[in-house]
Amino acid sequence: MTIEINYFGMIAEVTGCNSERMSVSEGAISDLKGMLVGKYPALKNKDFRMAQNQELVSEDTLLTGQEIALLPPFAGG
Amino acid sequence: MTIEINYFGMIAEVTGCNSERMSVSEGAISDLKGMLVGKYPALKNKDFRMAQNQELVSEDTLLTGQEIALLPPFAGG
Amino acid sequence: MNYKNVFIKGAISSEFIGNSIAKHQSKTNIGAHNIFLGQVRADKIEGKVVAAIEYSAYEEMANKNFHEIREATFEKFNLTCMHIYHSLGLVKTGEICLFVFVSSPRRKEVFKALEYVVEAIKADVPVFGKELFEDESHQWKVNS
Amino acid sequence: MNYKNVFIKGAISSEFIGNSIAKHQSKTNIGAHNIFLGQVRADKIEGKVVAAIEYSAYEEMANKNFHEIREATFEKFNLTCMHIYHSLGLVKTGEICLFVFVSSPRRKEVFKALEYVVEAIKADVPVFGKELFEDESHQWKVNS
Repeated sequence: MTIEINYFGMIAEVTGCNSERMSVSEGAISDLKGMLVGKYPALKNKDFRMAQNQELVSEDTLLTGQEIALLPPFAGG
Repeated sequence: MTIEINYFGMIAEVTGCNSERMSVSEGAISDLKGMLVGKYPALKNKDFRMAQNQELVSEDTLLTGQEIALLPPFAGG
Repeated sequence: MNYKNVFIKGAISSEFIGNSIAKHQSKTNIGAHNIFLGQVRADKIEGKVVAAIEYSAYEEMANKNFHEIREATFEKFNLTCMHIYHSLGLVKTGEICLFVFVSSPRRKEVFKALEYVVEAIKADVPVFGKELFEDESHQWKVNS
Repeated sequence: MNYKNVFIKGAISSEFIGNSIAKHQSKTNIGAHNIFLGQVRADKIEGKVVAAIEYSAYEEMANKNFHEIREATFEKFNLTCMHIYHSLGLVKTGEICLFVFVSSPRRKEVFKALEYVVEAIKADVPVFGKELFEDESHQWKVNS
């Protein structure tokens, strides 16, 4: 399946883009995370959480094909 | 001695004036209070505190000749 | 001794509050402001509706008490600045009668400080409020 | 689903805040307003001074989160109304980036509600802040 992945803040600095589409096989968030760290090794040292369909998810959540986001620490306010 | 006595809010409604000067002999706040209730019997049913020289005082505080105030419940804000 | 006068004649306008906020933009060590506004409610009491409150005060003592509250608050909390304004005279329902404004580098301080100041004003300052009803009768307000 | 947009382009002006206060004068069941303002600090970090913060957000998720915070707050506290505005883009030091406004018949409610809302925004909403220094270098802000 093809998933849209969005990057924000310092994570978008590492990836060099705000959004991309990626073909992934079925699996969990952890699998996608592994792929992304493979593509962007500097992610390994970054603090971020992942959201799927605009909800924070844990590593063992299954991929649904919905929008993914990599979210660095929040700084609102 | 002559003391200036100030009335506020619902207390001034009872006394019909905002301020008056009274001759009193030496004594405590309770003595003055007794005089005032004698002059204005409706004070007996009113809730008020007394200040001398702009400080709240208890009934057994001695009169100093400084300004007295009769303060009904506060309603600031 | 003369203390700073906290009282304003009549209602406190939203423009006054906006201007007060604007004046703090040059203080770039501030990270958090917290503002309390007291507004006159159209309370219904035994079928009659409050139309306005007429505020009076033992002004000299009240300004001394406001000063003491100010000193105690700066002592307890890490604030950059604090402003208090209270109405005297007529304030209609929907209008603002109390404006308390505290500022600090950090937000945790302003929350604690603002509540402390407002509760102290309610409890300790000789301000009196005559609630005027639409039929021109009145009753005296008491803080709860 | 589309949620209300909480974001404002650039700094939040003191006139905007003043107008927002004025709009509440027709709500005569309100007795207490509490306002939190976040202001950008000129923090000194390793000898360099912050000149501005550039805010970005995962906007759709953030607006959903703001909506959820709003619902939870109305559930927990007796509020008449609540407004939240957050800046996106460049906000210079001394300017306002967050405006939270809660109103209630009674003051006890607004103190608790405002702190709850501000803490929830800091913790739960995907907003990101790039602290720009005077020498044009930058670092990413992290809420404490």
